[in-house]
This record gives sequence, structure tokens and C-alpha cells, in this order.
Amino acid sequence: MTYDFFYKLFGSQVIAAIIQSLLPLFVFILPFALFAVWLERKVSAHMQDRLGPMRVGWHGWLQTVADILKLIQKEDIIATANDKPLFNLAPVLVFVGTYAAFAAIPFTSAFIGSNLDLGVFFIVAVSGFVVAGILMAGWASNNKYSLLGAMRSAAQIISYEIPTVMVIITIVMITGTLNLNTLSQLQTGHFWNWMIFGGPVFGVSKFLMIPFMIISFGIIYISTLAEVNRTPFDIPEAESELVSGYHTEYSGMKFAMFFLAEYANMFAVSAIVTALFFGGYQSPIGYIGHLLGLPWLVPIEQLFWFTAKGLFFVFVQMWLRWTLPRLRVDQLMTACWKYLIPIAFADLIIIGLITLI
Amino acid sequence: MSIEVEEKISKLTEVQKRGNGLRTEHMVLNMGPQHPSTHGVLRLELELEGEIIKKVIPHIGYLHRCFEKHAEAMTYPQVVPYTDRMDYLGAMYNEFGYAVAVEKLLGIQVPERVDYIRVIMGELQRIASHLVALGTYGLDIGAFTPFLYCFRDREKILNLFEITCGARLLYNYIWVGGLSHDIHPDFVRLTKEFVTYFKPNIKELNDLLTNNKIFIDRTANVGVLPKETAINYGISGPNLRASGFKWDIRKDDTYSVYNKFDFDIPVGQGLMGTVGDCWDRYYLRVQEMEQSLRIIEQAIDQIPEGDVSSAIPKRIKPPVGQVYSRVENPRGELGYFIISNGGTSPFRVKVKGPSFVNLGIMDELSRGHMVADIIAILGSIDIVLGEVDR
Amino acid sequence: MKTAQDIFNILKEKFGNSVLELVSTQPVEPFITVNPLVVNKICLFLRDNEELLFDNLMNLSGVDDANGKTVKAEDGTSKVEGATLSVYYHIESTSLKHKVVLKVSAPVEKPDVESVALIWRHADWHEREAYDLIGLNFLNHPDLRRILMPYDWEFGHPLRKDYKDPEFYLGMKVPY
Amino acid sequence: MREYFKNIWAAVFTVLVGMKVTFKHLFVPAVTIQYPDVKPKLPERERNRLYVNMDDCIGCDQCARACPLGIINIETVKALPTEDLKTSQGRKKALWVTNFTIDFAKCCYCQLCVFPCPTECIYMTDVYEFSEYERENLIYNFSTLTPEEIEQKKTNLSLFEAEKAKEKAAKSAAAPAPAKPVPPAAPTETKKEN
Repeated sequence: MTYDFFYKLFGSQVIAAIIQSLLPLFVFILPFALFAVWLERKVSAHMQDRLGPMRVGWHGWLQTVADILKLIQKEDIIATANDKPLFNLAPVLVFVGTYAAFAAIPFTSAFIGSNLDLGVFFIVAVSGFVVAGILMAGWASNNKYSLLGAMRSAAQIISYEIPTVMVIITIVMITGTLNLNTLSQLQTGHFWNWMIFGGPVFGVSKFLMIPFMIISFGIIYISTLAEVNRTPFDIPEAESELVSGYHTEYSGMKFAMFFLAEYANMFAVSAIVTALFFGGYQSPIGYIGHLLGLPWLVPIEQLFWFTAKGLFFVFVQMWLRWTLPRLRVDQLMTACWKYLIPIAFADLIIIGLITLI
Repeated sequence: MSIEVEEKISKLTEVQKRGNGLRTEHMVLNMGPQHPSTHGVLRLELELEGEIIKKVIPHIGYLHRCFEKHAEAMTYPQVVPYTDRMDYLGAMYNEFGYAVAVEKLLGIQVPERVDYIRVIMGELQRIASHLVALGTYGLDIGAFTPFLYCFRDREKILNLFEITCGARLLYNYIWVGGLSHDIHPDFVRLTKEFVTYFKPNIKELNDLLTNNKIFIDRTANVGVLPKETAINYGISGPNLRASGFKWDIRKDDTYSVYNKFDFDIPVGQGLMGTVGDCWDRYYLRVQEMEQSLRIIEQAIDQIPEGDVSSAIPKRIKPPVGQVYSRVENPRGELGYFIISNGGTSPFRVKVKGPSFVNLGIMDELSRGHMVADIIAILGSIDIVLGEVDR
Repeated sequence: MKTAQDIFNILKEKFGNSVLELVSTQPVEPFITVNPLVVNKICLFLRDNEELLFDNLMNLSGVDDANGKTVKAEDGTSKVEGATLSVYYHIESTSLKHKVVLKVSAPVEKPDVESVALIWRHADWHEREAYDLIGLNFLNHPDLRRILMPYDWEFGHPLRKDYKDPEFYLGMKVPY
Repeated sequence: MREYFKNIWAAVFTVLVGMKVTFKHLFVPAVTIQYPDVKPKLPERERNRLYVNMDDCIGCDQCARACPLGIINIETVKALPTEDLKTSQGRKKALWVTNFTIDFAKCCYCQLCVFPCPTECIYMTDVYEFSEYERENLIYNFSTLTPEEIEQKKTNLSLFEAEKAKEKAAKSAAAPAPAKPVPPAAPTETKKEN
């Protein structure tokens, strides 16, 4: 849709494709990452009876911009013992993995970077790609802390893909599609049509499903938390043990890329959760655009609802981070293999049985 | 297994055998002196097998300032500001211990008002110190927020010290034979306000951190210190009591006016795991804060009238002799061994710092645990490097 | 509960000449001086004897006594003689609640003292500290290294009374 | 199996309890202040930078002796009997304080110098912002005399003493006259005022 628009505007396939692929980056990901960093600071500050950044702009809202400007100017330190090609490639790879995930995220019914039929699958696959970047960073840094962090990260992200995928399978089993756009469209109407409330089909099965859908949601939320290395699963960059884990040796803009990737990733996983369980871009209470007879208002409203839902889950991630301590590496594995995976599996079977009713 | 393979294995070195034929070696990880959770400038040399710790070698001395050498060049009152700088989180108690030791050497009795104020200050300092210990312990485990809640409450105690003597960290308040200032007219009221303000905050801390499942998982059954080992290693203070041994110098070798107050000595019970694990050591400090509040509540109402500086000697010149005197510092048994040769400066001052002794058990406690646990263990024994290195 | 006199009598009976004397003329604390080369046996006895049970070493401190006398040799050079380094052991029993102070003195030229680090593990670091700062040599110590000063410190032991700061350390000027 | 579900329950429950605590604090007013804009009110006994009231200082050197770091440096010149120096309480001053420097780079704010002062002229103020780029700038000189005045006091004293010596020599005619006047007692070098 947007592609057609740009194609008509420039008359060149290449330019249209480039613009379309860069659009989410500049319109959404960077501003969001900057906003999320600011939000994280403010949330943490107010939870801790502090004020947080207050000087740059109103309540310090330009603080992150100032930080990025500072990081751009900073010296890019590369130690002599680093494996330079890998060391330079790693942050790019991590950022690309995150960025690629945004391609399949349906922001509105009007704009979706790439309306893939394998949308969910694609996102899970490219998010897993981040591991390669982190491993590279850890290895190339030639630092024992980085290496330990990278090893932990690899183990963690790969393990937690399993419960994530299991829950996704549950949803796919009910809806029969992997396309996120279709998934969102399915949950149209009011909020009781969301998957967390048993999906759009009314019947006994819907009410039977609600508790199990809540459990599914819990599992996918916890495991995506682990995939983006947030507390209580932030052991790859555990500050008190491994200093900063895999990005200990990075400075300047390369560090900023890890940093932005982390925050962008937070939104990406929140978006998946939203699309799967909370109706994607659908409004919970109907559209003003339909009410007023202004069809162009609907995508804007949808973007608002999608961002609002995503931000809410990002906020909960922050809330958890500033509340909880961090798990140990073996406990992290225990939590995944002994708790999340069996429960997700049982959940899958029970929901499968319910759908048969 | 064929004979050839067996032959090959028999030729392997010890290092190769450990890796089933592959040449493996232990990774040596250098933790510190600049590391976020070594609580200062401690350097730990860890020998790791994967993430399992095989050996810990602590290297100390990065903050060595020769307190003992300094003390030999100072007159007795001039040593007091230096004692502050050893355990800077429990500065009031360091002065208290030093004053008690020199008074013993001089054979003077201080007025009762001085003793009461000293006890109140000492217990406030104990709460302040434990708050830092608990807060930074949460930080070590990964919870950032309790740290700031603890610091917020500690600020209130520091404000009390500030109105009394004008300093927030290094007080020079408790002198040999008395105090530098009498308490501020508002002090009694503000202390009572603090006690009522602080009580609910202990519960909040328990909700937020102590009873958190993740926190319990991280600390229970980790770094278990049995009672006999603890005594043999000379461990003292909360760490010793957490091992289930009821030993508190405030009661067992009483000094000042501690025998006049009614308070309990909490001991570790292994509520969440084994007796003497990290969680016990942590929780013991929470319980001790409650007991300290009890002492403050009793003492604040009974401060007798009097002059706080009447017993301060004009010129401190103890007779030839030597004294070892100890007090229950927030971190354990703080002992001063002072030898006097009859002059105005001490001939030799030796400080037995509880942190110095408690750190010695690091290797014993950490073997077989993981890297993340070493942080938990180090945090739970609560050291202050200023005192370890003196 | 035993006084220093009782403990002295018990030790005198058991160890004879190795236990030298009970000094109780000084104010505050009496102490028992013993032979530095059998102090480990005495300490083991003190710890394990059922009447004594000294399970807790409170403190171990090395002291430079600075008691040497300057002796002028015939050729005009002067020499310090008779100086000793001492170690004080403050030990107590947590079960029987009694305390005792032991003191050993060794000549400064050959300051050998038997280590008690394996009797009370607590003494390990204290002995290293005494070695580092005073220069006492603890025999049979498991790991006698410097502890507070840098490992490559070669300018003597700082808590000796005759210690002088070096001019330079690793190219850095020392007096500040 | 029971343990398994108990663990899950404990994890979920305690996490929720913790989240409740932090959520409540979102709406608690901050305890921190924006420091250079808002300043805390300091109590009256605040111990920060030292101040010396030179009108009252009698140059007795007691504070310098009490200081554990030896950062107070006092130099004095005897006043002539004709000069009438008084503190604000009317106490007689026998010395001109030609130099009174405190090296704040080394000060440990222990307040030990304040107590022995007989005229209470040295005390701690609540000034705490006095950082400098050069360490030398932290050596504060409290002496109110200008270098010329100090020179003059010194020459006055030496002249006076020479005169006195002469008088003495004249009085005791039998004894041989002293060859030279006594050199001034105070050192001649003075530090530059900051």
C-alpha cells in the first residue's frame, strides 16, 4: 500500500523500496527507542522516590537525545586484542535483527512493512538472529566477562524460544493463520473478541478458554522478557556480576546501537504479545472514524491503539525491572525447562481439546 | 575400551584427564579492584570451571592508609577522626570502641548521660549501616529499588547526626571521656519521629525484597557457614549469629550501659534454607534493625541530665600498660589493642576489624558455587574495604 | 571461668620452661609470656583442653617493642642490640567465658614464631598482616605473603619503629 | 508435585506484592531535590569550611597543635608595648599574626581546632562549595595584614629590640656592649594572599 504510494510518487521501484524500508526506522523505531529510554528513567526514578532527569527540556524529555549526541561524539575504543571485523559487525547485526522484526509488525491495517503470511514465524526467526550478534560481540571483545555474558545469552535466548513458540502454536492452532495482519483483523470489534478473552467466536469454548489463555499470555510474556534480556532475566548483562556482559568493551555509537536495539526489541516483543492476545491494532471500544464517517481517521486510531498497547507492555517490563532481583543462570534454565515449557505444553494440549468441543 | 585408548589416556596429564582427553584449563577471572559489586577496591582472583568456582583468592590492600602507623604519630584525641575513616559506614561505632578502650586504659568513668547518648548514636549508626548493607545486597542480587529506599531512610539518620555534631559521615563526635557536643534540643523529638517513621519501612522492605521468591532462590542455601567453622575463622557479628550462635558482645561482654536495656539477640534459624546461608545473614540484619529500634526507644526516654564534657581529661596520658577492648560494631567484633608507653601518643594501636576477619572466609564459602553466587556471598558478609585495609 | 593465674599454673605444669612468666604488674591486663617456638603447642592445648576450651582467637597483633639498646662498638660504629618483636594473642572461650593474653617475643634479627594459623584459621590473615607490617616470620604458616602492602614492596616493614619511607616506588615519588 | 505448584504460587504472589510496593511509590513525592537550584537547609552546627576571625586571634597556636594533619600554619611577630591590640572581648593581644594559612585541600573537617581556641575566633561555617581548579588556591590566608605592614611590624620590632639592647648596654656600663641587634624572631618569608 505504502509501497504503491511511493512507487507512484517517484516512479522508481528501488527508491520506493528503500523509502518504505526506512520509514519505520525513522518514523517509529528511533523516536520510540529515545522515548522508551526516557520513560525508563522517569519510571525508575518515580518508583524510587527520585525525580530522574529534569534539566534538558520539560522533565528532561530531551535527555536521551542529548545522550545520543554525546555517544556519537565519543571515541570509539577498540582494544588491540579485539577481533576487529567481528567486533565492528556485532552491534550492526544485533540492530539489524531487531529492525528486521519490525517489518512484519502490523502497526495499522493500512501500513505493514511486509505483509508476510509467515509473519509470526518470521519475527521469531529474526529475533533469534540477535543471538549471533551477541555471541559475536562476546567473543570478539576478548574479555572474559563478555564471553561469559555471551554464553549465558545464547543459552538463555535459545531456551526461551521454545515456550514462546509453543504459545504461538496455541494461537495458530485456534486461528489457523501465521499472518499477523489476519490475526489482528480476526480480533476486530470490541475487547471481548481479543484472544486473551477466548477469541471472536462465541460459545462455551470461549469461556472455558479464558483461564488457559491467561496462562498462555503469562508464559509468552515471561519468555519474551527473557528473550530481550530484561530483569529478572538480564543475566547476560548482569551488572553486578559481569559488569555489562557482552557489551562491556563497547563504547560510543556501537554501545548506543546495542542500547537502542534493546529498547526497540522491547517494543517488538510487546507488539507480538499485543497482536497475539490483545487484538493487535484493533480498538477495544470501536472507532471514532466509523462513527463520524471519516475512514482516513481509522488507521490513525489504529496506530494509536497499537502503540498504546505496546507501550503499556513496555511499561510493565520496566515496572518489573525496577521491582525484581535477578535470577541465577541455572535458575533461569530451571524456570524455562522445568516450569514454562511443561506448562506451555499442557496448556497447548488443553486448549487443543477445548477447540475440539 | 581398546587397549590403545587406555594407553593413550594413561599418558595424559592431570589437566587433560579432567577434560576426558581434551586439554582443558581453569579460567582465571579477575574480579576487581574496579568492579561494581566488590564493595570498594577488593580484588578477587577466581578460578573457574565454566561458571563453577574452584578457588577464590582475595587480594586486599588497595585502600591501605596505615591507620596504625598514623595513630602512633598522633595524640590520643587526634586518633579519633582517623578511626572514623576505617569503617566509614559505622563511623560512630569506631569512635565508640576507641573511646571505650582508652577509657579502660585511663581508668575513667564517663557520666551516665554520655553513655546513654553513645548508645543511642551507636544504635542509630547500626541501623544506618545495616540499611546500606541490605540495600547494596539487593543491588548485588539485581534489585535496584530497595537500595534507594534504604538510602532514603539512612539519610534521615544522617540528618539526626548532622544536627547533633554537624557532620554526616565522619563525625569525630564520641571523644575519650565524653562527647564533642551535647545533643541538639530537637534531637529527642526527631529521633522519636524517626522511629515511628521507620517501623513500617522495614515491612515494606520485607515485601519488596526479603520475601521475594527470586531473592530467596538466589540467597537461600547459598554460602552456608556452619557454626564451628565460623568460630574457628573468628567470624563475628551478624554473620556469626546467622550461623545459629548466640554471641553478642553487647550482652556477653557488656560495655557502656547496654546491660540496662531489654533487647533480644536474633540468631539465624534457616527459615528459607539451611542455617547460616546468605538469606539468614541478610534477614538477621533486618531483625537487628528492629532490636536497635527497641534499644533507642528505651534509651531516648531515659537520658539522664548532666554534662557531656565533664569527664574529658585535659591531657590524656595513660599509664604504661596495654588493653584489648572490643565492642559490637554493626559488622561484628571491633577490637582495639592499645599499648601505652606513658606518653601522649599510643605506642601501638592494633585494630581488629570485623570486615578484615569476615573477608577471610570468602574462599571457604565460595567453593563450588557459581559466579553469581560469589556476589551474593560477598554481599552477605557485608565488608567495608576501609576497614579491611585500614 | 578461670583467671590468668589459674591458666598460668596449668600451662606451667604442662609445658614447664616454655611458659616463661605471668606479667601482672601492668594495669588493665595481665599476660603470660611464652616461648615463640612452642606457642603452637600451647595454643593447641589451650584450644582442646576440656577445662580451657579457648575456641576463639580474638586478636593477634604483632608489636615492635623498640626496646633495643644502642651499643657502641670499639671501632666507633654503634649497633642496636637486644631489640625484640612481639606477638600478642588475645584468646577467649565462648563457652566458658574466660580470656587470656599470651605474649611471645623473638629477637629482631631472627623473628621466628610458630604459626597458629592452622589452630585458629582466624590467625591466618592476622599473621600475614604481622609479617607484612612488622616483619615477624611465622614458621609453618600455610601461605605467608604480604597482605596489605604491595607484593613487590621491598622497603621493609612499615610498622617497625625505625622504618623510613623510600624516596621512590616504581618511579613515583613517595613523600606527598 | 505440591512443592512444584507452591513454587509457582510463591513466585507469582511475591512478584505481585513487590509490584504493588513499587507502584505505590510512583505517586509518592520525590525525596530528592534539584541541587544547585534548590539547596538544603543546613543545621546550625554544620561543619564545613573553617573561618578565622582575625580581630580576635591572639596567635596562641593552639589550633595548629590540635590539628591532626598540621595544616594550620601560624606565624607571629611580637607587638610593641606601645601598640594597644585588643580582641573584641577586650583581651590583650601580645602578638601580630603575620601569617595564618589553612590548607583546605587537606582539611578533614574534624573540628578539633575549634575547641581549644581561647577566644573562639576559629569556627566552622556552613560554606561547602569552594572547589578550585588549582590545589594551591585552596590554601587560604586569613591574615589581614598586607605584606608592607608585616615588613613594617618586623622592622619596628627589630628597631625596638635594638633600642632595648642599647639601653641595656648603656645601663650595664661594665659589661661590653652587644655587637649587633637581635635578629627578628619571626621568619621573613610570607605567603602571597589569595
